[in-house]
Amino acid sequence: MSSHADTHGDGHDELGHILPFSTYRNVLIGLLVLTVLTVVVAKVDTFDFGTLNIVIAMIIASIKASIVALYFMHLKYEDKITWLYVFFPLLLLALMMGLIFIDNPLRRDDRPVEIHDPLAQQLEALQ
Amino acid sequence: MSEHAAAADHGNLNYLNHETTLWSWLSTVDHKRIGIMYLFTITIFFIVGGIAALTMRMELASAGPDFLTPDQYNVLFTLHGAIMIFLFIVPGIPATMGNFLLPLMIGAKDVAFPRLNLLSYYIYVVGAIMALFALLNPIDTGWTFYAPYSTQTKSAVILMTGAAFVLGFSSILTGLNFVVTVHRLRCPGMTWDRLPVFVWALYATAVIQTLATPVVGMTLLLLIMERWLGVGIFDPKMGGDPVLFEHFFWFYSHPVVYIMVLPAFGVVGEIIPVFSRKPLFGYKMVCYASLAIALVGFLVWAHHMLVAGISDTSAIYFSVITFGVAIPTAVKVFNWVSTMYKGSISFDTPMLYAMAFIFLFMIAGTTGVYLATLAVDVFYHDTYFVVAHFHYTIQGGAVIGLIAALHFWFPKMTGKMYNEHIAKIAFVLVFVGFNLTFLPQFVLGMEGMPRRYFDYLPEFQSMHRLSTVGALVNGFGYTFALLNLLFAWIFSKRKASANPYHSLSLEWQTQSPPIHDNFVETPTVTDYPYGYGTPVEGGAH
Amino acid sequence: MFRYLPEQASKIAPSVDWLHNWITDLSVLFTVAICGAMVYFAIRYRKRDGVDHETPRIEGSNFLEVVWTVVPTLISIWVAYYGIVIYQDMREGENEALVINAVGKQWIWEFQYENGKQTVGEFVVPVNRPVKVVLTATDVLHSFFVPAMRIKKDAVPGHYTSVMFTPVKTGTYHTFCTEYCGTNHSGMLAKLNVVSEAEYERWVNDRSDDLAKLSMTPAKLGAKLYSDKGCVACHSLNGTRLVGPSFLKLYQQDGRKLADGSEVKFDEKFSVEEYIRESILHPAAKVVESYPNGLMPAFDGQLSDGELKGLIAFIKEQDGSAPAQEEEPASEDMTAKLAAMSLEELGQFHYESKACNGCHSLDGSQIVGPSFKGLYGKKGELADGTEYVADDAYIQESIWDPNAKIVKGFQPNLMLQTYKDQLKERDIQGIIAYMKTLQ
Amino acid sequence: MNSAVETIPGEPPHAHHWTSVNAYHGAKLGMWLFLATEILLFSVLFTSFAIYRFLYLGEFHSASLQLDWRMGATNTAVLIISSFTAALAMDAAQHGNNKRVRNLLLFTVACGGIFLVVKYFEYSHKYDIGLFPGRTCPEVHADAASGHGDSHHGESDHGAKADHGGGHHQEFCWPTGDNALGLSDAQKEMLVSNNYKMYFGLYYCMTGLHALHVIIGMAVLSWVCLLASRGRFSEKYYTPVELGALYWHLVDLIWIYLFPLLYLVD
Repeated sequence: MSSHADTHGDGHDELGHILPFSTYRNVLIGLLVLTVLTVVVAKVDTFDFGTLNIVIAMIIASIKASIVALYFMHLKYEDKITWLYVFFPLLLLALMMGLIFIDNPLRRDDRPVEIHDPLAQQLEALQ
Repeated sequence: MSEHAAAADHGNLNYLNHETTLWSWLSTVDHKRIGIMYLFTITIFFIVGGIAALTMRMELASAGPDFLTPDQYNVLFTLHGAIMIFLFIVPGIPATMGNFLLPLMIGAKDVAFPRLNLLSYYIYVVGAIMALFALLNPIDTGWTFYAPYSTQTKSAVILMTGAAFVLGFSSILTGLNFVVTVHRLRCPGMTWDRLPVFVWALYATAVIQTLATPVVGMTLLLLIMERWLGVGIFDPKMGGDPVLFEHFFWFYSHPVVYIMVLPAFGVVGEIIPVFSRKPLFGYKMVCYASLAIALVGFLVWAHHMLVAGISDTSAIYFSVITFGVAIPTAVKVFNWVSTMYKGSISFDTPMLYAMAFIFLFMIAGTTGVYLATLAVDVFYHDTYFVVAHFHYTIQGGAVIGLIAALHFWFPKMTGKMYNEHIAKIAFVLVFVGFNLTFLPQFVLGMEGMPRRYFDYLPEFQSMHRLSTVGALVNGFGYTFALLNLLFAWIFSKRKASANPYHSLSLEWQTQSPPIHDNFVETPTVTDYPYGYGTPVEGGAH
Repeated sequence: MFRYLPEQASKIAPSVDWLHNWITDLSVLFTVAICGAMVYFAIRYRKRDGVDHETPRIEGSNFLEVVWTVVPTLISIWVAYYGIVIYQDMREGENEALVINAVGKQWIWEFQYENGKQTVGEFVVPVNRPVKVVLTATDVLHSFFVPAMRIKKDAVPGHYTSVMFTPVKTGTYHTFCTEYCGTNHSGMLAKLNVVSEAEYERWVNDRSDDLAKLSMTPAKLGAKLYSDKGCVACHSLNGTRLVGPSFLKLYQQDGRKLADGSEVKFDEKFSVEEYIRESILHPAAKVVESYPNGLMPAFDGQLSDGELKGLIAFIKEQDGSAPAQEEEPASEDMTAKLAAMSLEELGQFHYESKACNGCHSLDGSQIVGPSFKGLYGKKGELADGTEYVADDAYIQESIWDPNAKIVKGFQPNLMLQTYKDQLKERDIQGIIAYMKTLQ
Repeated sequence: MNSAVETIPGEPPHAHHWTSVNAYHGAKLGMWLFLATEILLFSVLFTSFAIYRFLYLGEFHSASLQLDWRMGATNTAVLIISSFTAALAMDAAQHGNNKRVRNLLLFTVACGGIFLVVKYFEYSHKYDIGLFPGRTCPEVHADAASGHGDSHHGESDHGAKADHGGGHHQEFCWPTGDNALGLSDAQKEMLVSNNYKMYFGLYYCMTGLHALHVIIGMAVLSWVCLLASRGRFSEKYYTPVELGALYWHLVDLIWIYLFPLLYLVD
């Protein structure tokens, strides 16, 4: 958790990292292509993988998200602490989802007892 | 020993008297003044919450309705819970002592974002005003706002949940501020393994504050949308699942109990070495235990829901993983007690409170084991055993920690000394009153009395009477202790020296009360702040 | 540690208590050891005569750290393991268990058996046979807790949850609601009666009250509810004013003056029938002028639609034409039956049929009058400060002339004055005998 | 404010408690932490969506057909382009070109505006056909109008025929007062016949909260744009531009996940 190298001011004293225009352009093209890809995979029926659809859609979205984070947000050139505070919330999200998914779907399927009441009809009429 | 120049005394110019207009206080960005403002504000809410608690105890003294109707009682326990948690103990130590001491302890002039610090105080004040309005139109859902009842009841749920939402932001911004401060503003030489254990505890608390509070913020927002627009996420009639509200609520509300108690661990970790004149035993383990508690704290939330109809798989998982949180806490307690071995122990009030903390937290910790064990929790869940357990952890832990901190750093904050004898008498009252209030409630829990009961069967009568007497003694003890400090600050003539307890920690090296910029010039640190006693061969840390 | 846990009435209870006592012993051991060490260090190494003596700079020992991490971990694993094993044992014998449906609704527990028998606030199970209670709720979260059986599970609206236990001792056990559910959360109690197998079979198949309900016209059902639910205690039929307005000619009114000065008219928009229905379900809605508010319990959620129709039909009948619904002249078989009863049964019969249950509870809680539990032989203070001893003479006088001695904290002229001619010498002895059984 | 913050164009504000470089890195760490809290804020919604999609697969499937994926796709493209221009704005700020920063940020804010306009059309279209949050509680009992969506997850077929008395089974009720909003019969029919459970409750929460964040992002970028037009930034000081851009990228990131989840999956 605590990096001893992370003393005060940790080394690089100039400000943020500067990227060439080409990087930004490539990232933009990449994002647009991936968007088209994800729409095609979802809408064109030849690619229907049933329940796998959502997994593919999430993978594509995660690729897009990581490109944006790494290059547009300069996460690639940040120090270790920033990386930590990006991955820790994602871990918490996965944790929250995971532990709720081992609760809700696996609940005991209790059913009330079937009622066979000879007096049912008359009581219903009275009700 | 940090060998920067001794604190050159600036005459008597310090953060309190270098500007004394009201506007200079309300618009200050000095972390010390913000800490003091927080202190007075949360004490008001401590009193309000305490009055609610005493009224309930009066009602519960005898079976059958005495002077309250069931609805009034339900409103009272809701307000007691909500005010004590959201308005007193969550800001509690981090906002008051944390704000005041963090920059001093790491040798900084102020927190990372001073103006953001003032903004979070004012967000807290807005939230507090909303909560005061909630006092007027009552809310009777309990501080947990559980879903189907809170979406159906006629009482003003939106007001109090809105207040909690706003207070959550103040907590997030304070946490964010502290994390950046500890990373970026440590003075030269102050590496991570030379940080005082109170700063480690504050750092772990700040991580939880920043990362857990948004979840409850969103959950309360969904509850407000549920009541207002009927989006149906928690409404069983529309397919929603009330247990899902419990999951999201406790995802925050378990880490929040570590927000409350971790700073208190830090305070005890500071006090014991100073009054035993001995280095803190296993300094590294105590620091890493704070972080371990913070991290594992995120994994265990559903042990509050073991009988809420969750699947057996998750009940087993949460029961087992909860023991994972108990281990680091036990390690801390072992280390504190070992610190006192072969020390030169003096019994000033802070030390008495610290020792009382250890005893009370042993009871709190061990009763937690009952509630973590699956088979026993089925019996004890939502009974008075749980009420007694969490009062031992929150009141026995965090509140005693806050009062210990107030006494220990009182000379540093005010430059004066409080009356030692009155403080000790108040300590005895608090200690006796607290135990007399909550030990009978353990017995009530064993007898199977459920919590949040307005009226109870006659066989629970005697324990409730004992508990009410204890509550009165406890309430009197707190007022006695706080008034003693208040009068000492206003009337006491005895000037406190810069370092009355000869502590090695950085905040005691500057004058007390400290100047506006904390240190004449930024100190450099060469050793960790617990270098007491003469070195022995095997003592390398 | 001392014995506070409730009696062990289910098969799982002994093992839960075994684990509970193991944790207690470990907790006491660790607390005493650590706090003892602390106090010993504090005294042994205290600062003597104001001067700090020399202290060694011990900064830690890795060996100790390992020891007090491993030891608590091992204990935790052991305790957690047994916690899980015993938790799973609670589900033993699930397939041949007797299944009962329990529905929690705001402030009552409703039970339903396979043969259609429904009860409220009380359910009966056979001893030594696994029982599975399937829980649900209709409005908010409730929680089904039987301390003696060491079981608890939340009743979640919209979902089914279940709880299982095997009773091993006959008797009556408390059942609580432990999930906060509103105003009367503390009153949402139920009774679990564990009886022998034969007794259980008799009770389950005894559908006499359902049969009785079927054979009645709505008005007769209303009359039965009028006494069963305790209306008789506050609403007379002969016009005399008691706690509440009399039912005589109530249905024929065209309007009511209310306590807040407003006037409510009965017309096709708001008929008298709706007024009566609303006043039964939510009495505080329209309190009639000069009558106390807050005394009548809200029957919302406690009366089915059919029962409400019956009560309204019964009140409609009180138009003064039919003779005031006195206790039917004791037909021959009735007096014979009463004479054949033992004193205690006679007392219990009167307790239920004369609507004492409306105001005097059996479990110590105060409704309108003092609870019968523990009343016989009780010494106490009257409203005028004098002492009283609840002996036979006092009880007989209090029944025949209630206003003679009013106990401190209770209000006069609430109790019916008409018992003097309904309850004779032997009936009073019966009531006293019944009270004695309620110590 | 008594802390000495003189603003010399191009120079970082003087702060007495830390150096300007440290202030830059501190501000960025603070911003990343704030983005972490935003991610966690949305994580509650993503988890709710995931769990209810798992439980009510059929309803969510039939409900998501109601959304117009073409509008969603255009919105995604708009946000990606605006994210691109925000990144270029930060790059321009790093080179101290205030005018270029202003123009690029204006374009980004304009893209945000387009996004909101498209969102407005989507919402109003849904409003017209009766799909909106809130409760309509027509007396029609759910059984009579059980959803035609084939909800193969065993929630609608109940074991007990006459289960324990009263409104316990999954009675569908979308309650906003009978005609408080002037419901036409067509709208009421749409609501009751399609057992949409809370798909649209979640839809409006997620897209509504995201739209709110777009508005906040636009406000922040407009303020930064104002500063840039006054030439406030230089190579040595461009922190506000970077923080504004970071926030905008987060808003885009969240939409990148929302778009496939809500619009595409079937």
